This record gives sequence, structure tokens and C-alpha cells, in this order.
Amino acid sequence: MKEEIELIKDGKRLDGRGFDELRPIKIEVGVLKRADGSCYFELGDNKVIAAVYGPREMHPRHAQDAKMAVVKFRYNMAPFSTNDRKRPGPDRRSVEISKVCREAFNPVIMRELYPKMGIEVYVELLQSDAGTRTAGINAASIALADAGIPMKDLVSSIAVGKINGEVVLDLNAAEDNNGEADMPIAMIARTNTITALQMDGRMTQEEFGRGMKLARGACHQIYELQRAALVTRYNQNYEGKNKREEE
Amino acid sequence: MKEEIELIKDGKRLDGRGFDELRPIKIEVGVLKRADGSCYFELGDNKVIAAVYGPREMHPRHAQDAKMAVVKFRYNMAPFSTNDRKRPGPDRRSVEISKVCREAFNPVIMRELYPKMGIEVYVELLQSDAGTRTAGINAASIALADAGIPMKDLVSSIAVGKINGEVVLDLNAAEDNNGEADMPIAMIARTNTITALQMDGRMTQEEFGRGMKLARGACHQIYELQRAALVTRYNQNYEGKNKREEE
Amino acid sequence: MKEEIELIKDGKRLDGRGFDELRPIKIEVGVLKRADGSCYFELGDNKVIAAVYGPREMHPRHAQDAKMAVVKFRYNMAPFSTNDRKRPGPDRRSVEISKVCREAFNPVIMRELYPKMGIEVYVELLQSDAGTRTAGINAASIALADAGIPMKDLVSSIAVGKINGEVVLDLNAAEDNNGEADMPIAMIARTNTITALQMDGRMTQEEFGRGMKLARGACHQIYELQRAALVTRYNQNYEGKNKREEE
Amino acid sequence: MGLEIVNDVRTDYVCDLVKNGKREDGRGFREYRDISVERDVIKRAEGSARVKIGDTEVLVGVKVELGTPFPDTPDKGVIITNTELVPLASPKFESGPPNENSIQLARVVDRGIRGSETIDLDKLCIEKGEKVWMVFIDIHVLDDNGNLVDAAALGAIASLLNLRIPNERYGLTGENTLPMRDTPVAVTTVEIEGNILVDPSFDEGNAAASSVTVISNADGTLSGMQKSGSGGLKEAQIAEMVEIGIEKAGEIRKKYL
Amino acid sequence: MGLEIVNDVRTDYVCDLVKNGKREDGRGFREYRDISVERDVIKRAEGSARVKIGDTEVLVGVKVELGTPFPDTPDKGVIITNTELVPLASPKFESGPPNENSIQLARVVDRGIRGSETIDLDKLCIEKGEKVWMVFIDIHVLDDNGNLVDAAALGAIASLLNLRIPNERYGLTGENTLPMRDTPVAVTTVEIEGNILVDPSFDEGNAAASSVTVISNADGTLSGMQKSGSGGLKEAQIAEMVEIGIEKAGEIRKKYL
Amino acid sequence: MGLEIVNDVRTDYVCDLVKNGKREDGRGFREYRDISVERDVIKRAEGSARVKIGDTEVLVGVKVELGTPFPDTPDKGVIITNTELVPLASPKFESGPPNENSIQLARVVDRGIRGSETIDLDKLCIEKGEKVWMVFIDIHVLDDNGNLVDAAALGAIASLLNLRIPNERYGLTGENTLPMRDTPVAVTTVEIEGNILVDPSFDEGNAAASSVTVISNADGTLSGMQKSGSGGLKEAQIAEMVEIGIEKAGEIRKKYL
Repeated sequence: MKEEIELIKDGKRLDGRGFDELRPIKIEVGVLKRADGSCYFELGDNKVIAAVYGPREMHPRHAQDAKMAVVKFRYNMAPFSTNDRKRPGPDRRSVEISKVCREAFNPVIMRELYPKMGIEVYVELLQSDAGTRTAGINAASIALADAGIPMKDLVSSIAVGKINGEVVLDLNAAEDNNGEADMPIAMIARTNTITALQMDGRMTQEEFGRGMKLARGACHQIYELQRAALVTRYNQNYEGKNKREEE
Repeated sequence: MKEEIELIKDGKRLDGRGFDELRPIKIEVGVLKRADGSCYFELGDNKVIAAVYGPREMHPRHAQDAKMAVVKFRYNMAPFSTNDRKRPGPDRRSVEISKVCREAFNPVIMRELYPKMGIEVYVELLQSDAGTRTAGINAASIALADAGIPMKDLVSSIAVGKINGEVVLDLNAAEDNNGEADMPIAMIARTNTITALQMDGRMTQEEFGRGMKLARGACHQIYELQRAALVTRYNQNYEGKNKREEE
Repeated sequence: MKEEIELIKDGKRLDGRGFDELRPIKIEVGVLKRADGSCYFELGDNKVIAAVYGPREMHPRHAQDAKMAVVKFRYNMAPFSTNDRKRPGPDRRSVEISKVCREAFNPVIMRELYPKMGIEVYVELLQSDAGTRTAGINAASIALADAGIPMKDLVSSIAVGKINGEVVLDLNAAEDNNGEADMPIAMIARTNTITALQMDGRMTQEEFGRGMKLARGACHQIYELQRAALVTRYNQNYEGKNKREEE
Repeated sequence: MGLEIVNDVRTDYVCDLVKNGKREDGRGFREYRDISVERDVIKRAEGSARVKIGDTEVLVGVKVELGTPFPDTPDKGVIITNTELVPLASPKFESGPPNENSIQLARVVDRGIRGSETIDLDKLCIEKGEKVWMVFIDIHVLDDNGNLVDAAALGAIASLLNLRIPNERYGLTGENTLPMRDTPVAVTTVEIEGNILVDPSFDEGNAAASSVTVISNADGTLSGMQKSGSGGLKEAQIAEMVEIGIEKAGEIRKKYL
Repeated sequence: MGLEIVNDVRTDYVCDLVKNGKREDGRGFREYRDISVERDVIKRAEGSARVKIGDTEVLVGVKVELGTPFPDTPDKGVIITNTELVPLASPKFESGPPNENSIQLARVVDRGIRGSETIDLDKLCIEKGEKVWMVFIDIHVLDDNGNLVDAAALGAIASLLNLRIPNERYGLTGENTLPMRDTPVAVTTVEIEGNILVDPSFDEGNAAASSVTVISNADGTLSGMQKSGSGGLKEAQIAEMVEIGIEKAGEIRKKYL
Repeated sequence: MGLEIVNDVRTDYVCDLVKNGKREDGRGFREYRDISVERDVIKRAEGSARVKIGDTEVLVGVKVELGTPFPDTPDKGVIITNTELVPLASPKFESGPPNENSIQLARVVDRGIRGSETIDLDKLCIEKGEKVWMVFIDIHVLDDNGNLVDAAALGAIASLLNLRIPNERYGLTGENTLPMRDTPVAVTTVEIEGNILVDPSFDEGNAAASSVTVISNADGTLSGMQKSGSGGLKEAQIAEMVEIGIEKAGEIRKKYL
């Protein structure tokens, strides 16, 4: 059994947050020139960039799907993103996360519009502090929209967990390493449809239910931030276009 | 030089066998549902399963042979099959054995009937005790027949070796590790045609000749057991079919 | 800083050479039967063989170039070519050298004559003593000509470097390991066109200029040796052919 | 191509059945296929179990070897869970390094064991920072007829429950058994046409838009979850899946562990 | 195929411009795009820098960890330079192990740092033959719009210049800074239609027959060179490239380091 | 495709010749091509030999380095035999990790040396469990014109016969030579149209249904055998191959070792 480390003091978490409070979020859209769509996303000390390429011709041919676009998702940690240097290249953890993230988007991407094509989503973790896959999904969601990939809706993601016996939102690294459970969730916030769910650690059925509720509320908040960032980006583009036309 | 360890006592081997005696053999045919043909084979403490898929379309295309089916053979040891855990995946030993086993079947499989197709033979060693490749060939032979792959004849296989200066049949692990030589052989028993032969260690030309004779006799025994197992299987299938038709 | 080791004594290098002196060179053309062209080349203690295959069909197809032949160049060190055994297979160093060498030949090979084809150049270092890539380029140049690959001209190569503060030609291993700089160069000697250039270590702009001059002179010498070897080979072939016709 | 059409047809067939409240093999939606667990089947392994769920067959072998601990946990033993989806087991499996499916399978099984803290890793330490027991849980799939994960997880815990620590082989003394603190059991359900089905067959697994594996412990707490597949699920559906998961795990635990 | 035609057209366009003394973005032949260097951008790294040259963006992170020295240099620390051309950064990059382009990039950057003897490897030794600092310079390309090598080299030296040795993390005492002995700067020029252009854009990089990277130090000495590409160059052209390289390196060093 | 037709034609040609008691190059069925063995050709290797059999050319280099023994043989040195079928040597060889042919070649050569107990592995131990000599036998094929295995095996034993142990390089003292206990020689025969031919040329190797390599020692005992190829053989044929193998090995040993 893990020795219990005090992660909650006077009803507050060590970083001062309440149980249902997100870490600060920062979003920049369209940060990369070469990619068709891109997004820089900060969730507390997590720093992540997502880029989207496509729809474009899919190689190798035998990997094509005659009925719909194939989505590739690559979650990758930069070697310097972690306390101990991460060896470059995919490991078992990143392969699993890439799969879960890809599946989180399958319900929303209108893949049937692009048979035989590929849509590629690349997420690079530049600095990590627990919850990296949720930050990655949030970034990828915006990058997909920025690339103009037709989607039924945005996907929003956050983790809930259990620390010192309490169900709390959005664990940071200290909480994750010393907590009892972690449960990353992705959902289509507007329809409360869960598209990704994992759980690690130990929690009761009742705690699980409470966690779901917390996650739902947070995903709605994140959804609004994602939308706002995309609106800003759209306006910039629109203004930029108008300006150029005026010149 | 190896220190000699007593492997023979009072004219008997440590497990009580005579020089020309096989270990107990157990055969079950058709043990897997997904495979087109399969066989579970025990040779003493060796436990092996063979599965056959095909003839089926061969990928990648450039590996096809326009004139005949390509046979793939994969000999693989489960990580827990050995005293020291075996790292998963092929090593040099298993690559060589896979080649030798594949070639052992090339003289009997009527490959010319299936140009451009692939016939895949998979042998999994679940528990090993020396002589694994011979057990694998025996199992594969039955699995090929169970899959209905047209063959001119069955292939039977056994090893002979030299322990404490004596030529003996079917070495177990203790004998193999402390013996002077090991010689696995595969043959078409009915025609005395050798389709695989390897030799390790040190033996005279005369001992080699005696070993061949021992192996020949044992392969004839194994051939009968293989045939009997297939007949039983065929009768089961036939009865099963009749039963279903009666219902 | 490296401690200075005495590499020059009484105006001579430890192996007795002057500053602008090449190591002994030995060339044999057409040494391999299977290859379309080949050359054995010694530069001091470097022993290298180059073989050329092609122009021939290029695999895989997607690596073809519709407009011109694709040149593959593989520089490889035999495991026993170095003081410490080199692990077989490409490492980062050999990948980079292969790229630089391939590019050294691109200006001369008339690639446009063979669209979709491949021209393969293989260089094996059998014994190494610094300057291996220059020996490899010299060998490959002759092997390409021996294979009848149309080239605008031969490529010749040599390194210059700096030891004990002096700019000298063609460093050997002792000089390279304890010297201040090393600069391998490849050029079309007749037109003084540089097709490969790398520099390692530390030298002034003025030393760089002197080094270029030294290299130019040496490449002219090497060019003459390469030409002479090819003429000899051609005469042999011609005589051989005549002899056969007379018979 | 031919194969894909066959898949589509089978998927349609399964979906039509489910719409009418039926399954291919006549089971109820909350009914498992027959389960069998055979232990100590591999002599060379320190623990082993052959698990069948219907025609699905998985062999789990656990090897225990001495090794050095990870630098950040010098006083803890090491558990490594590995899956080989060997091509013997399915026409869809291919030789080669583990792909995302086999990695996910191994990681989900691993997560259940870790989450439940079944094994006291402290007890696997022999000499702090120097020598610990390495427990390799190798999942060898023999016949894939659907729901590999439940079979693999059941095989893993069954193998661990009567693990023998090979002290003698390394000239050590001490307890040869390892007290187990819990018995996590994985239960997988899938969603097809709005219905929740437990223990998906091969075709049901292909037909389902989503599948959720719920791993739970003797006291009914959860120790791992994983959603898989390209569909979305409503909260209520997941709640139902958790409910079923805990209930079925209890039944399996009672009967087979 | 479609893409290749586009490439040909862009190459023709760039060449035509150059023949007329012009560049795509209106720069002079010896003019760099705007450069920015932001340091200490990654908390988990012991040194880091985000460098932009125009729209080209490279993130360099340096991790410092304890390790064992190489047998032939038991009293020296280790520098390992690694590049990941992650597919995020360009439609041309692919996942997988480093290819010849990323290897060359890492090796050229490495060569500049080694050649200039910027880092005193002796000072990275803690216990001869046993413990030394391993300095991992990881170059993470984020946006490839040409001239990656100059951005990467600038990011590497900027990261190194304020490296923190993590003594505390390993329970060691000692200086946390590493005195740097030089500031190598890489300057890449290309040859297009007989002209020498500094800091090639993406299209210029493709259009050029040859490119040469010249790395030089604070005192104007050279500490590394690399010709790349399928063209030949005259001695005079290379001399000009060296001249430009040393001059531009001086300007960049003054402004950004 | 084109190539395959050429192969078929050559195979037919070789078979027709053999039926008429002839070989491509005029040799008798039991006749080797010219053999040459040149020793100590590689300065950097502790032992080396260049072997030619006809136009087939193989270079074997042996490196001896200090290393740690395998845990199960703490008092024995280590022999590692490795083959590189580098693409220089044949239009059929490709770059990349060893394939089944190169693995088989290395393992058969290795088996001969091990089976004959040529090298006393105990004498390669310097400090039990800690330091032993690692002997790397690297077979570098330069020109594949058939019967690589006999050339490789001959090169290996010739290289070993005058191996120098590099004590000085590691600051050790002791004997620099290694007493060899035997001289295994490999002899390969093939079966074509019911005939047994020794030392197959490239085309004969392709045309043969089966080939058998017989490795034998100075006293005429066997120390390794390997059948290869897709044909079957009668016992009498194998007996003949063994007979030839022992006889020819004796001749080669006398002349070249």
C-alpha cells in the first residue's frame, strides 16, 4: 500500500485549487505554418502542440479504407518533456494512448466524406505534468477544426481522480503520483457522449459516479474555451482576409 | 571437454527408458476453432500446438510465387516454455529451426496446386524438454492434414543422440544438455525419405549410421500414431456430421 | 582541450611523410565476379572494396524517380575493420557518410538516362585507418566506371587536416585522433568542382584555404591513378576479348 | 476485399439478432459463455493457467526471475505483463512486434492487477536497490473467438494465486508462496444497437461500436476500466456496464478463483 | 505525382526570381529572416530554447543525467545530440526511426559544439570511470519552413549557455552552472543559379543544388562544415560561403547569444 | 519475372549437364574448384583469413574482446559467430538485419566449431563470473559464386588457428596464442538428378533440390551436419554425402590448414 501523502489541506489542494477546479488553460490556434491545422494548448504545466494534416492521399495503399477516411493519431512525448529524459520513439504507453485518443475522435470526424484518404493528427507533449492525454485531445480537437476537417462536434477531455479519499478534478503530477485513482475521460460535451474512458487505481462505484459528474461539468467549461479560441481564430482570419482585400 | 555426467545406469536411461525407446506421445487433432487445421502434441514433457491457415491469398504480393503456393513456417517458443524466461519474438535459433521445418514439408505439400497462395504453419512451444522441433514437425504434419492441405504423405520426426557413448533415441533435456551429440531427423516414413537433418556435437560415421537406423524405426512408430489420430478425428467429424444430419 | 601529442618531428610526420604527401595507394579493378563493376582500393592501411549493381529495376516501386535513376550508396564497416569490434549494421555515422558519398556522385552520374531505374553502390571497409570515406569514394568512382555507368567524369577524394598546428594532407588514424581538424573533400579533379565537403575540429579561414589547395593537388594525383587503373583494366578486357575471339 | 464483405454481412446479422433480443449462440445479453480454468499446466512456469471462455482460449504463464529494481522504486519488485497475439490464434493476427491491440490487452490486464494492489511489491524485494523478484506475466492467446481481455485477466489472476517463488533455484531461502491481497476480475461488455451485452463473441466484438472492460475487486471496488472502439456511450450506459461488471465479476470470482 | 509537379513549379519560380536578383519574401541574398530566441521555455529540461527563423520553429531541450562514461574516455562527460523530425512539423516528415536527414542534422549540430570545444567535458566528470554527467541535446523541430540546421544549432548553443546542472536531484553538491568556452553559430548558404543566398526558405532549400553549413566561433575560426545536396561547387563559391558564414555568425552571436 | 525465367533456364541447363555426367565448369562430381586461403589479411583483427573457392570469396575476421560470461557458464569464454551477406556480394542480397540464410550460415559454421570443441572455452576465462574473452567470428561474404558455407567454415578455422589473444591491449599478461584442439572442415554436397556433386557452383546450388553440409574433424568424426533445400534424400544418398564429406575434409585439411 502506498503511504498516504497529504495532498489536501484545509479543504484545498496543494496548488490552492478546490476539488472541482481546473488548472489554468491557455489556447493558441493556428500556431504552425506547415500543418493544415494546429493548436498550442496549456493545461497547468502541460504544454502540448497538435497538428493536423489531411485529408490527403493515404500511404501505403493497403492501409486505405474504401469506405471512409482512416484517422491516424500519434501521441508523442518530447525527450525533454519529463523529469527523466524519455527515450525518443513510441513506447507501449504512447501506443495505447494514441489508440485511445484516435478512438475518442472517431464518433465525431465525418470520415465517410473522404473514402481512401488519411487524416493525420500529431500531438507533441513538450512539457508534462499529468493529464497529458486530456490536454492532447483538447488540442487535437481544435487543430482538427482549424484544419477544416468536417466534425459533428468538438471533443473535450479531462481527468478526474481520487486523492486522500476525495474525488477531485484534473490531477497534477504530484496528485497523480501519490493519489489513489486517475480516470481520464473524453466527451462530446453538448450531447454528454463519452468517447474515451480509462481508469487506473482504485475507487468505489459511488466515487466513479461522482467522478463522471465532475468530468461532465469540466468538459462543458473546456468546450466553451475551445469554441471561443476557434471563434477568435476565425475572426482573425476573416479580418486578415478583409484587410488584404482592402489593400 | 564436458565432464561426463551419468545418464545411463544398468542399461537404462535416467527416466527408465531403453536406448531405442520414445518418450510417451499424446496427440489431439482439431483443438483450435479459428485455425483451418490444428494439433496438440506431447512428446514427453514437450507440449506443442500447431495451427495451419490456408491456402489463402498471400501478402505482400511480391512474396507470391506464380507457380506454386508459398509455405510459411513459424516455430515460436512461449516465454514461459523454458527454465529461463525466453524473450518474446524470433531469435536466431528459432529463425533457423523455422527454415529447417519449412523445408521438411516442401517435398510433401502439393504446392503446385495453389499458385500465388500462401500456406501458413504456426507452431507454438508451450513447454519444452529437448526435441522441440521434432515435436513441432509431428504436430504440424497432422495440422496440415487436418486443414485439408493436399500432401503426398505425412512427415514424421524424431531426434537421436549420443549420451555416455551410447547412441540413443529421443533425448530429453537432461540428456541433451549433458550428452555428446544430438541429431534431429524428419522423414516420410513410408518411403524412408529424409526431409530434414541436422547434427550437433560429435559422433563417428558408424554411430551416425546406427542413429539413422534408430530414427527410421521411431519415425515409423510416430507415423502410425499420426495416422491413428487423424483417423479418429475423421471418424468424429463423420459421426458429428451424421448426427447433425439426423437431427 | 586535448593535450598536444607530438605528431610532427623534424618537419616530417610520424610515418615519414611530408605535409603534402599521400599515403601509398593501390588499386585493383574488377575484383568481384557477381557485381557489375568493382574495385579494391588501398589508401595506406585502409582497405576497401566497392561494388556497383545496375542500372536495374528499382524496388520498392514508390522509391522510383520517374525522371532519372535513383542512386543508392551504402558505406559499411566490416565488424573486424576497427580496433574495437564494430557492431554489424548501419549506425548514425555510416548513415551520414552514405548520404554524403551518394551526393558526391550525383553531379557526375548521368542519371537522366535511366528513369525509374536504380544504381546501387556498395562500399565495404575491410580495414580502416582514417580517411575511410575518401578511400570509399575513390573506389566507388572506379567501380561505377567499371560497371559502365555513364558519368561525366570521375570523382576523386582526399582529406586534409590540421595536426600540431600544421595543415597536412591525408591524415592517418593517429593523426586524426590527436589532431585539431579533419576535412574530407571530394571533387571532379579536371574541373576543380567540389562535390563533397565536411569539416570537423577547429581551423582558421586561412588554414581552410590552404587545406583546399592541398586537397586539390592530391585529387589531381588520385585522378591520374584512377584513370590509369581503368585503362589497364580496359586493355585486359580488350586483350581477353581478342584472345577469346582468336580461339 | 472479399473478407470485408463477409465481415459486413456478419455484422448485419449480429445487429439484427440483437435488435430482436437474441445472440448468435442463444445466450442472454447478460450471460457468459462456459468458462473453464485449469491451473498449473506449464511445468517450466512458476504459475500458469489455461482459461477457456467458450471457444476462446488463453494460456497464461508467469515466470519469476531475479533482477535489479527500477531506480525510482529500489525496494519494490517488478511486474511485467506481456501479450503475444501469435498468428496461430487468429487469421487476423500477424507475426511481428506487439501492435496496439496486444499492447492495450497487456496494459489493461496489468492495470487491473496493479490497481487492486493484488501483489505486495515490497515483499518481492530481496536486497534494496540490488535484487528483487521480477514477475513476468505472459499472456499467450491460443484461439481468439472473442473477449480475449476477460480470459487473459482471469488467466493472470489464476496464475498468480498459486505462484511459487523459485527461491531454491537461486540458492535463496524463504516463503515460496506470495500472499495475494485481492482477486481482480475483468468483465467486458459491448454496446450493440443500444443494448449492453456481456462477454462478446468474436462477431459481436466486431459488430459493437464500443466495448468497456470493468475490472473490480472482491469488495466490489473498481480497479481499472478501459473503453475501446469507435463509438460513443451515454453516461447511463457506462453506469450499466459498471453495474454488470461488478456483478459478473463476483460470480466469476466465486466460481473460478 | 501531383505534389512533384507543384515542387517543380515552385523550383522554377524560385530560380527565376534569383536570376533577377530577388527572393520570394523580398529579402536580399545575404539577409536572414527575422530571428527570435526564447530561453528556459521547458521546466523539465535543464536548458531549453525556442528558436524561430521566419516561420521555421525549433525547440531544443537539454537534459542532464548521471551515467557511466565511455570506456575510452573514463574522465569525460558525454554529449549526445539527437534530432526528431516529428511528422507534426512538415507534410514530408514521417514517423519512425531517424532517417538520414535527421541524423545529418543532429550530427552537424553536434560537430559544431564538439569542434569548438564549447563544453569542457572534463568538468562533467564526477567520478573517473564511474559517474559522469550525460548531456542530452534534443532538437525537436516544430515547423519546417527551411534552414532547420541554423535554427537547431542556435537553439542548442542557447540552451547550453544557461544550463543548470541538477546536482540536487542526485544528492550532489557543486557548481550548478557550466562555464562555456565558446559560442559556435551555424550559417547555411545555398547556391541557386550561380548565386549564393543565406538562410534558405523552404522552397529555396528545395530549389538549391548545393547547400553549405559553416559553423564558426567567437574568434572567427571554423568549427564545422557540411556540404549537402546534389550539386557541385567551385572553390571560389565555397570561399564566399565561408566568408558569409563567419560574418553572419558574428552578427547572430552579438544579437542573440 | 525476367530474372526467374533466366534462373529456370540455367537450372535446366545444369540438370541436363549432370544427367550427362558433366558440370558447367568441366569438373568431376567429386572435384572442388580451386581453393586458396590467405591468412592475417586484416591488421585490426586478432585473426583473419581470405578464402577463395573458385570465384566465391569470403573474408573472415576474428575480434577478441573482454566481456562478462553468460550467467549459466561463468567460467567459460564466449564464441559468437555472425554472418553478413552484404549486398556487395550478390545481386540477391539485400541490406538489413540477418535473414534466415545468413543466420543458417553462421549457425552451421558455429556448430562445427562448437561440436568439435576446437576452442577450449575454459581457457578463455580470466576471472570466473566476471571477465572472459569474447571471440567474435565475423564472416563477411565478398563474392557469392556458390558454396558459401564451405568457404566460411574454412575461413573461420583458418582465422582461429593463428589467433592472437590481445592481452597487452587490456593490460593483461599471459599466453597470446590459443591451443586449438581440432580442425573441423565443412564439405557441402548437393543432389541433382540423383547424382551427388561436391562444392556446388552458384547455378548448381540453385538447381539442387537438397544440399547437405558435413563437418568433420581430424580424426574423421563428425562434428556437425545440416540438410538444406526443399527436396528429400534417401538414406543411402546421405551416407554417400557423409562419406564424401569426411574424405574431402581430410584433403582440404592437409592442403590448407
